[in-house]
Amino acid sequence: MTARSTFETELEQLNLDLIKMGGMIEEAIAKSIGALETSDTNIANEIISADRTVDDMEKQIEARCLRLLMRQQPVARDLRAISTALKMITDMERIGDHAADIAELTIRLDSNKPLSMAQHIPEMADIATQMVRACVKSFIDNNLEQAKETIARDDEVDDLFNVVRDELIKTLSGESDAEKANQAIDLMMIAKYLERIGDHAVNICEWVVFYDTGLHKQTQIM
Amino acid sequence: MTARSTFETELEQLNLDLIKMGGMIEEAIAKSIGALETSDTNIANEIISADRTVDDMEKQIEARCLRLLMRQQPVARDLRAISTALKMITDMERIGDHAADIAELTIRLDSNKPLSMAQHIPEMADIATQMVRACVKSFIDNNLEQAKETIARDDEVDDLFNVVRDELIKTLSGESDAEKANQAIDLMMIAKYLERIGDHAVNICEWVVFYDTGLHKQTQIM
Amino acid sequence: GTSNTSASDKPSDTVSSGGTTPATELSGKVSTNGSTSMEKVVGALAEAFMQQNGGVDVTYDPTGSGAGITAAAEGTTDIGLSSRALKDTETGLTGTVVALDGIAIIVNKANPVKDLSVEQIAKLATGEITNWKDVGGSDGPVVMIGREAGSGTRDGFESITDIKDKAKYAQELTATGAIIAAVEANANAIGYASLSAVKETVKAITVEGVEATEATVQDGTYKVQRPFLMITKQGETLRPEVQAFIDFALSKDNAEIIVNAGAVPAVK
Amino acid sequence: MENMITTKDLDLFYGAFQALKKINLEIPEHEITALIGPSGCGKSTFLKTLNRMNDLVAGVKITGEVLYRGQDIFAPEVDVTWLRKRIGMVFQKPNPFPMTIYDNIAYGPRLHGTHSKAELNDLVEKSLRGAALWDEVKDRLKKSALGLSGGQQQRMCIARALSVQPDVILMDEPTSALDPISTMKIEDLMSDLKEQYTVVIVTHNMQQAARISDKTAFFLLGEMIEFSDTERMFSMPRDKRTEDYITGRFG
Amino acid sequence: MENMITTKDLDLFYGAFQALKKINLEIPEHEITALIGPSGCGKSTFLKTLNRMNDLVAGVKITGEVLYRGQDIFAPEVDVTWLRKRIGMVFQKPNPFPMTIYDNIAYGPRLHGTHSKAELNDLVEKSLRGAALWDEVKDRLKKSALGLSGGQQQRMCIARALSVQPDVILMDEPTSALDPISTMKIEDLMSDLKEQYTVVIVTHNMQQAARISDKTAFFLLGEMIEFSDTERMFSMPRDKRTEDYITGRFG
Amino acid sequence: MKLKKITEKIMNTVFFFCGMVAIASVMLISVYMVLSGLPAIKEIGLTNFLFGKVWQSTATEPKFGILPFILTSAYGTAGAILIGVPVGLLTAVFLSKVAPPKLANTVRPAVELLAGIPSVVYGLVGMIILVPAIAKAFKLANGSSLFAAILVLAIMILPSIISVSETALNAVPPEYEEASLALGATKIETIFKVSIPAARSGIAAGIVLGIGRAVGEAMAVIMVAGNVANMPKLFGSVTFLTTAVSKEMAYASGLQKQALFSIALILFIFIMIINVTLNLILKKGGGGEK
Amino acid sequence: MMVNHNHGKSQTANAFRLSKKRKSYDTVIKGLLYLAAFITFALLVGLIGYIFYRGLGNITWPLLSTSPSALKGTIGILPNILNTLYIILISLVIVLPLGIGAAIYLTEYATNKKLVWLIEFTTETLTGIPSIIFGLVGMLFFVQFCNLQTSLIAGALTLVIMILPTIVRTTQESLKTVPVSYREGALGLGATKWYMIRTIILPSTIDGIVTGCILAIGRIVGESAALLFTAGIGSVVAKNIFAAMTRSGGTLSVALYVYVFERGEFNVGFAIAAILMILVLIINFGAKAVNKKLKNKF
Ligand SMILES: Nc1ncnc2c1ncn2[C@@H]1O[C@H](COP(=O)(O)OP(=O)(O)OP(=O)(O)O)[C@@H](O)[C@H]1O
Ligand SMILES: Nc1ncnc2c1ncn2[C@@H]1O[C@H](COP(=O)(O)OP(=O)(O)OP(=O)(O)O)[C@@H](O)[C@H]1O
Ligand SMILES: [Mg+2]
Ligand SMILES: [Mg+2]
Ligand SMILES: O=P([O-])([O-])[O-]
Repeated sequence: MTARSTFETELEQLNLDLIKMGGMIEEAIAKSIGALETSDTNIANEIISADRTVDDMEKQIEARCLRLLMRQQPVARDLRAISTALKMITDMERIGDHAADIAELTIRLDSNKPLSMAQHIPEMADIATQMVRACVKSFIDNNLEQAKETIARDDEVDDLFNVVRDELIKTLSGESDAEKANQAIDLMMIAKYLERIGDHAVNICEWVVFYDTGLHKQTQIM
Repeated sequence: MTARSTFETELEQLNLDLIKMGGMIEEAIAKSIGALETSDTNIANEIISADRTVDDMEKQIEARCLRLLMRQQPVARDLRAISTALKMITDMERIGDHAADIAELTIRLDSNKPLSMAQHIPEMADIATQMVRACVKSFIDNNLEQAKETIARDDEVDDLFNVVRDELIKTLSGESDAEKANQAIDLMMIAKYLERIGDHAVNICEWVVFYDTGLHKQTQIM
Repeated sequence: GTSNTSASDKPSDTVSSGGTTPATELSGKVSTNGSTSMEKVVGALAEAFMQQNGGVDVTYDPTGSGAGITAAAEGTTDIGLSSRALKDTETGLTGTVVALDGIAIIVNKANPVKDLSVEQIAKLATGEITNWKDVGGSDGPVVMIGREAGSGTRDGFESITDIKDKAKYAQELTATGAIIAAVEANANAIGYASLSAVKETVKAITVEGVEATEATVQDGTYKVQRPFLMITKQGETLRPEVQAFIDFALSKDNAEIIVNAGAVPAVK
Repeated sequence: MENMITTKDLDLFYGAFQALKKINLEIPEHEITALIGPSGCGKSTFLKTLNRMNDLVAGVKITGEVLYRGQDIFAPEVDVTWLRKRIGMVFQKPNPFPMTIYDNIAYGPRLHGTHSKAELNDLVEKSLRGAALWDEVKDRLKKSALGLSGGQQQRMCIARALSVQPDVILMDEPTSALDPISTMKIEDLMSDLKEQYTVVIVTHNMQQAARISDKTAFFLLGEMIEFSDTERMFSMPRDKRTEDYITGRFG
Repeated sequence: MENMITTKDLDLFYGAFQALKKINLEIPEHEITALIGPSGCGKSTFLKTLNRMNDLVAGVKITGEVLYRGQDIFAPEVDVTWLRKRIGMVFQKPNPFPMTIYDNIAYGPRLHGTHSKAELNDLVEKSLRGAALWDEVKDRLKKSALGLSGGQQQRMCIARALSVQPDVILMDEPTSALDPISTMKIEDLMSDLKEQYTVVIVTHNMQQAARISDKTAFFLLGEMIEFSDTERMFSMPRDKRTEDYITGRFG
Repeated sequence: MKLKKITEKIMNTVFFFCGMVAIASVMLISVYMVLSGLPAIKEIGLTNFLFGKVWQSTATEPKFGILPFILTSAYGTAGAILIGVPVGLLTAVFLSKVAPPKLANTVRPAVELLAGIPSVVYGLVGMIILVPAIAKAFKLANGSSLFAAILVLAIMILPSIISVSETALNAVPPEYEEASLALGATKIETIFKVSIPAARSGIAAGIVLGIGRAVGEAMAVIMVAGNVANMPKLFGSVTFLTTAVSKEMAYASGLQKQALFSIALILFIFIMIINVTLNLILKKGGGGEK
Repeated sequence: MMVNHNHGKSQTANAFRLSKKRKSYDTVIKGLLYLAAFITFALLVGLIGYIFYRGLGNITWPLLSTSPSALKGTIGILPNILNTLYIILISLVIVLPLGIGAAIYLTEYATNKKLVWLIEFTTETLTGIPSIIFGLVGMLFFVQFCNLQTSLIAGALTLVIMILPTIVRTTQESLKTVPVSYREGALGLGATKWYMIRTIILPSTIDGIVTGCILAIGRIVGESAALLFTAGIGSVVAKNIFAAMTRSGGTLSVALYVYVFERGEFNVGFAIAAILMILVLIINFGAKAVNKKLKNKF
C-alpha cells in the first residue's frame, strides 16, 4: 500500500488535463495556420468556438490546482508541479486566444492570397507551431533539454517578425488602397500574434525548466 | 499573543510588494504615454531600464508566494491571497513590458507628431492608464466594485483600438512612403499594446474579484 | 514422687533469710522462661516479690516447658519453668518443685456425668469408650480434647492415666484456656486443664470420688496432678536476686500467694 | 444521496454544563464527514452521542433527536448494542484487545452470535482486507495484536469495527497518536472505506479534514458554527469564526 | 554565523543496535534547526546526545565527537550538569513539576545557586516573558503549575528551560501533545527565541519543520541523509529519499 | 562541583547498602531455615519425613511423618481459593465496574477493613461462632475441622483477592472497554470477555497473594482446625504445616524441635515454589500483553 | 461510574432488541455480582457488629489504664497498648530509612540489571513468607543467636525484616509512578541525581511512603505469630521505651491470643478485638485522609 495514493491520482489527473489542454492548443494553432493559408473560414470558425473549451479547461485546471494546494499541502516536486500548472495554463490559454485571433483575422481577410504581401508568415507560423508542439512535448516528457532548445528558438520568430514587418511596410509604401492597408494591418497583427505565441511557448518552457530545477528565468524562485 | 504572527507578517510583506509593483507599472505606463506624446527619448530610455526592476519584482514575488505555499499551507482567504498574487504578477509584468515596448517604439518613431496619424491614441492611452491605476487601486483597497467597473471599461479601449486602426488605414491608403508606413505600423503596435494593457488590467481586476469571491471569470474555482 | 528435690533442705534456710532481708539490698533482673501453665503462679510470685524488692525486675516468658528447660540449660534465662518433671535426658539441671498443679478433668456443664475412674478416663481418651452413655451419661459421642504434644499438662495427664502415645484426641489445643473454651462450647466434650484455670464455665468432675482441691492435690489423694518446677543450672552459684526469688517462692509465708493463683504450694 | 444520520436540535448536558447546543446536522451516506474545532468544543461529545457511547457517562442529559436511517436512536425500543453494531467506532489511541489479531477481529462477530469457524475465518479476512491490512498480517493472525506497530494496530481496530458489518464508522482523532506515514496510510484507507460505509471523523488536524473529508462541520463552544462541503469550507467559509480558525487566526 | 554545536562522525549504540551512524552536523547559532524523519530513525537519540541525556540509558556507547562551542562534551573535564545548564531541553509532553509556577521556574536557578529572593523574582519574570507567558500567569504564580492548560504548561516548560540562561534549547516534539492553537502559539514563540538562543527541534510534523526552521536535517535508519536550508529542503531536496519522505511517498 | 560529586557518591553508597539489607534478610531467612531444618530430615530420612502418615513427636517411639500436614495445607488452601476466588473476583468486578459509585465507596472501605482485621480476631470469632455453627449445621460432635479452617481462610484471603483484582480491573485501559461496547457488547459481556482477560495477570497476582496468605496463616487456623495430626478429612480435626510448627514449638526439645524446623523448611520451600511458579505464570501472562 | 442514561423502558420486543440468550446471561451474571458483593459486605458487617457487640461493653477504664495483677486477679492491657506503640515506633524508625533507601536504590541508582532483579526477587519472596517463619527465624537469629532474649527489640527487628518488602514495594511503586518526565525535566536543567531525588522525586513519593507506613502499621498491629516467639507476651509497664525494648512485651494482638487461648478470658479478648478494630478503622481512615491531603496539595 502506498500512502497518499489519492493525492497521486489527483496529480496524475492534473497532468492529464494539462496534456489534454496542450493537445488542444497545439491543434488550435496548427489548424488556425492551416485555415489562414487556405483561407478556410469554416475551420476558422471551428477554432473560434473551440477556444471556449480551452478557456474552460483553464478554469478547470486552475480550480484543481487550488484544490490541491488547499487540500494536500504539497511541497517540493509536488508543489512545483502544481504551481507550474497554475502558471503555465495562462500561457496556454493565451496561445489558444491567439489561435482564435488568427482565425478571426482569417475570416476577415477572406480573400485570395493575402499572404503574398508577407511571404514569411507561413515560415513564422511554422516555427511558432513547432515551438508550441515542442513546449507541450517538453512538458509531457519532462524534457529539460527540449524546453531549453525551444526557448532558444524564440529569436527565430522574433527575427521573422521583423522580416514580415519590413515586407508589409514595403507593400504599404507607395500606393496602396484601403483594402490593401487593411489586409496589411491584419497580417501585421497575425505576425504579432505568432510572435506572441512564440513568447508564450517560451514561457511554458520556462515553467518546464522551473519544474525540474526550481529556476524561473534563471532565478531560483524555489 | 496572536498565533501565526510570522505568517501574517509575511502576508503583509507580500501585499506591500504587490502594491509596490503596482505603483511601478502605474508609473511606467503613465511615463511611457507621456514620453510618446512628447517624443521624449530620455524618459523612454528610463522606462526601458526600469522594466528590469519590474521583472525582478515579479520573480521576487513569485518566490515569496511559493515559499508561503510551501511553508504555511494556506487555506481560504490566505490561499486566495497568495494565488491571486501569483497570477496577478504575470499581468503586471506584461503591463510593464508593454510600457517598455511603447517606450521602445517612441524612440524609434523619433519624429514630430507621429500621433497626428492616429489621433485617438492619446485617448486610448489615457483610458489604459486609468484602468491600470484603477486595477492597482482596486487591489490595494480590495474594492470589488472598482474592479468590476474597470473590467467593464475594457470595451472602451477595444473600441478605440478599432478607431485607431481605421485612422491608420486611412493614412495608409493612397500614397505613402516607407517612413510613413513604418510609423503607421509602429502606431498600430502601440495601439495594440494599449489594448493589451487594458486586457491585463482586466485580468488583474478579475483576480481581485477572485480574491473576494473565489470566482474567476464568473467561474467558482475556489 | 516424680520431682527431683535434692536441694530441698538448703533453700528453706535461705528462704527465711531472704524473707527477712531488707528489700533495698537487692537489685537487678531475674528472668524466668518456660511453662505457660505456670503463668499465673509465677506472675503472682513475681508481682509480690517485686513489691518487696523494688530494685528487682522479674520477667517471665511463657515459652513452654521445653523452651524453659532449654533456656535454663543454655543459660539464656535465670530460671527455667517447667510444668513437668525433668526427663532423664535433661541432665545438668536442678529442678525445684515450687508448687503442685491439679489437672482437672472437665466436661461441659450440661454433661450429667459427675465422676469417672482413672480407667474410664483412660478409655475415653484412647477411644475405647466412644459414647457417654457407657459411662453413665446421656447418649452422645465422646469428644476428647487435649493439649499438644510436649505440653506438661498432657504429659501429666497421660502418664497418670498411663496412655502415653495412645490417646486419640478430637482436638489438640495449645493452651489451657482454649481447652476450657472448647469444652464449654461442646456438650459432649471432655478435656483436662490446670486446676488453677478452671472456673464456673465448665464442670470439673471427681476422679474416683475425689474432688480436685488444694488439699486433695497436696496430700496426693487427687491423682491427676503434676509438679511446677523452677530449673536452674546444676552446681552454679545463683545471683543473689535470683536465689532470693526462688527462696521467696518456696517460703511458707508466701504459700498464700500460690494458693491464690490456683496452685498448691509444695511445702505445707 | 440519502442522509444516514440526522440530528435535530440536539442538546447535551454534562450535569449543569451544556456541551452541545442545538446541533442540527445531516450526515450523508457514503461520504466522509469531518468534525473540526478547538479543544473542548464538543466534537468528541457529539461523535459519541451518535452511537450512544455517552450513555456510559454519569449525569449526561440529552434532548433533541438523533435519527439513524430515520429511526430515533433514543427510542425505548432501540437497544444500544444493536445501535453500536450498526454504528461502529474507532478511537484516538489504537486499542487492540490483548488477544491475537484473529480473536480481536472475531470478537464482534462472536458477540453477535457467529461461531462457525468458516464464517469467522471469512469475516476476519474480509475485515482485514477492508482495512488494507490483510497482506501485512495474514501470516501472523494467531500472534498478539499488541505486537503490531501503532499504525497497523489502528488499521486492525478499523478492521475490528468493520467485522460486525456496520453502516457508519465513527472515528475520534484516529491518527493523532500516529506518525505521519501511518497517518497517511489511514487517510488513504478512509477514501476506500467511504465506498461501503459512511464515515464521521473528528480531527484536530485541519489539513487532514481538508485532505480527506467531503463535508466538514466546524464546532465552537458546543455550537455548530458551520457545516459545508469541505472544499467550500476551506476555500470560502461562510462564517468569520470558521475562517479565523482554519487560517490559524484563532485564540 | 558561528556553529554552536558540531558533531563529527557520531556513532551511537544501544547495546549492539546502532541507532546513529556517522552523523556529521553543524548547528548554527541563532537559528532553528529541525530534525525530521520517520519514527525510530534516531532523531530523539541524536537530540539527547547533544546534552548527554542519553547518559542515563544503560548500555549506551558513543563514539565520535560532539563539540559545543568547540568543546568536546564527552571530555572528562566536562561536568554534565554544567552542560545541561548550557544546553536546555523541552520535552514532548509538557512536564511541569508538581509545584507552583514560581517554584517550577525558580527550580533551575536555585539548583545552580541563586537563592536571593529579588534575583529569583527577576529571573522568573524574565523567563516567563521570554516564553510569552508572563501576562497569562503573572497573577497566579503561586498556584500549581498543573492547573495550566497543556499549551501553557509547555510554554512554562520553555520558560523553565530559559531560567538557567542556556545557549541552546533542544526540543523533542514540543507540540505533538498540543492542540493546533497551542501549537501555533509555540511555533510563533520559537521564532522569537532564536534571537537569543539556538534552537534544535525534533518534529514529526513536516509542515512544522517547514514553517519554523531555518535548517532541516533528515534522518533515516540512524543516518543523516540530508541537511540543508529548510527552504531548499522543502523545495529542492538533494536526495530522492528526502523527497519521498517530505512528499509522503515513503513506506 | 567536587562536593556535588562526593554527595552523589555517598548517597549512592547509602542507597546501595539499603538494597543489600533486603538481600541479606532473605539470605538470613533462607540460611537459617535450611541450617535448622536439615538435621532432622537427615535423621528421619526425607521419604519418611515427607511421606510418613503418622506424626507422634513425643511418643516413646516418636514418628515424624508430615504428609498429613502437607495435604491439609494443600487441601485447605485449595478450598479457600475455591470459595474465596469466585466471591472475591465477583466482588471486585462489582466494585470496579458495576456498582454505583456511592455503593462502591461504601463497600470498598469495608473490604479494606476486612484486610486490616488481625488474624487472631478471625481465629477468635471462628472459634466462638463458626466452629459451633458447623457442628450444629452438619451434626458433628466436633466443629473444629478442615472445613472451619477453609471458611476462615476463604474470608481472610477475600480482601487481598478483591483489592488486587479491583486494582487490576481498574487498570484495564478504558479503551478496551470502549472498544468492546462500541462493537455492541453489553456491559457484562465486556467485563467478562475483555476486562477480566485483560486484567488476568493482576487477578492472578491477587490469587497468589491469597494462596500465600492461606498457606502461611497460623494463628487463625490454630484456633479452628482442631490441630490433630490426622490425614485431612473435610470435617475432621486437622493440622496445617503452620499450625504443626506453632503448636509444638513451645514445648519441643531435641529431635522434636528439629523436626519442627524441618516442617518450617518444607513450608518455606512450599511458599517459594508457589511464588516462583506463579511469578512465572504472571510474567508469561504479562509478556503476551507487552 | 456507569449509570445508564435511560430514555424509558421498552415494552415491545423487536429487531432492535438484545437477543434472549444474551439478555438472560446478563441478568444471571449481574445477580451473581450483587450476591458476591452482598456476601462480602454482610460478612464484614456481621464480623464487626459481633465484635463490637461483645467487645465494646468490656472496654473499661481500668482495663485500659492498668497492668494485670496476678495478686489482685485483675486484668489490664495498658502494657500491651504501650508495647504496641513502642514496637510500631521502633520498627518504623529502622525500616523506613532502609526500605525507602532500598527502593530509591532500585529505581534511581541501580544500573546492574541482575542485581536489581535479585533485590526485587528477594523482596518479592519476603512478602510471600508467612509470619510464622519470620517468627522462627527471629527466634533463632535475634533471640538466640544475637542473644537479645525474647524482647521487644527482637520482635521489632523481626518485624523490620517482615515489613521491609512492604515499604520497599510501596515506595518503589510510587517512585515508578513519578513520571519519567519529571526526572528528565530536572536532569535537563542540570540537576544532579541526588538533588533531583531530594527536590522532585521524594516529595512526589510522599503519599506512597505514607501509604507504605500505614500498611506497615496495620501489619504490626495485627501481627501475632511472629511476635509470640520473638517479643513474647510480657505485660509489665516499663520505665521508658528503652527499658521496654529489652524485655518481653506482648502487643495487643498477642495479648488477645494469650487472654483467649491461655486464659479463656473471652470478654477481655473481645474487648481487645474491638480495640484492634477501632485501631484498624483509624489506620484506614488515616491513610485515606493523608492521601487525600497529599493529593489535594497538587
Ligand atoms: N464526562 C464529562 N463530564 C463533564 N464534562 C465533560 C465530560 N466530557 C467532556 N466534558 C466537557 O465537555 C466539553 C466538550 O468535550 P469534548 O470531549 O467533546 O471536546 P472535544 O471537542 O472532543 O475536545 P478535544 O479536541 O480536546 O478532544 C468540554 O468542555 C469538556 O470539558
Ligand atoms: N534505550 C534504548 N534501548 C535500545 N534501543 C533504543 C533505546 N532508545 C531508542 N532505541 C532505538 O533506537 C532507535 C532510534 O530511537 P529514537 O527514539 O531516537 O527514534 P526517533 O527518531 O526519535 O523516533 P520517534 O519519532 O518515534 O520518537 C529506535 O530503533 C529505537 O528502537
Ligand atoms: Mg475529543
Ligand atoms: Mg523521538
Ligand atoms: O503449658 P503446660 O506446659 O503447662 O501444659
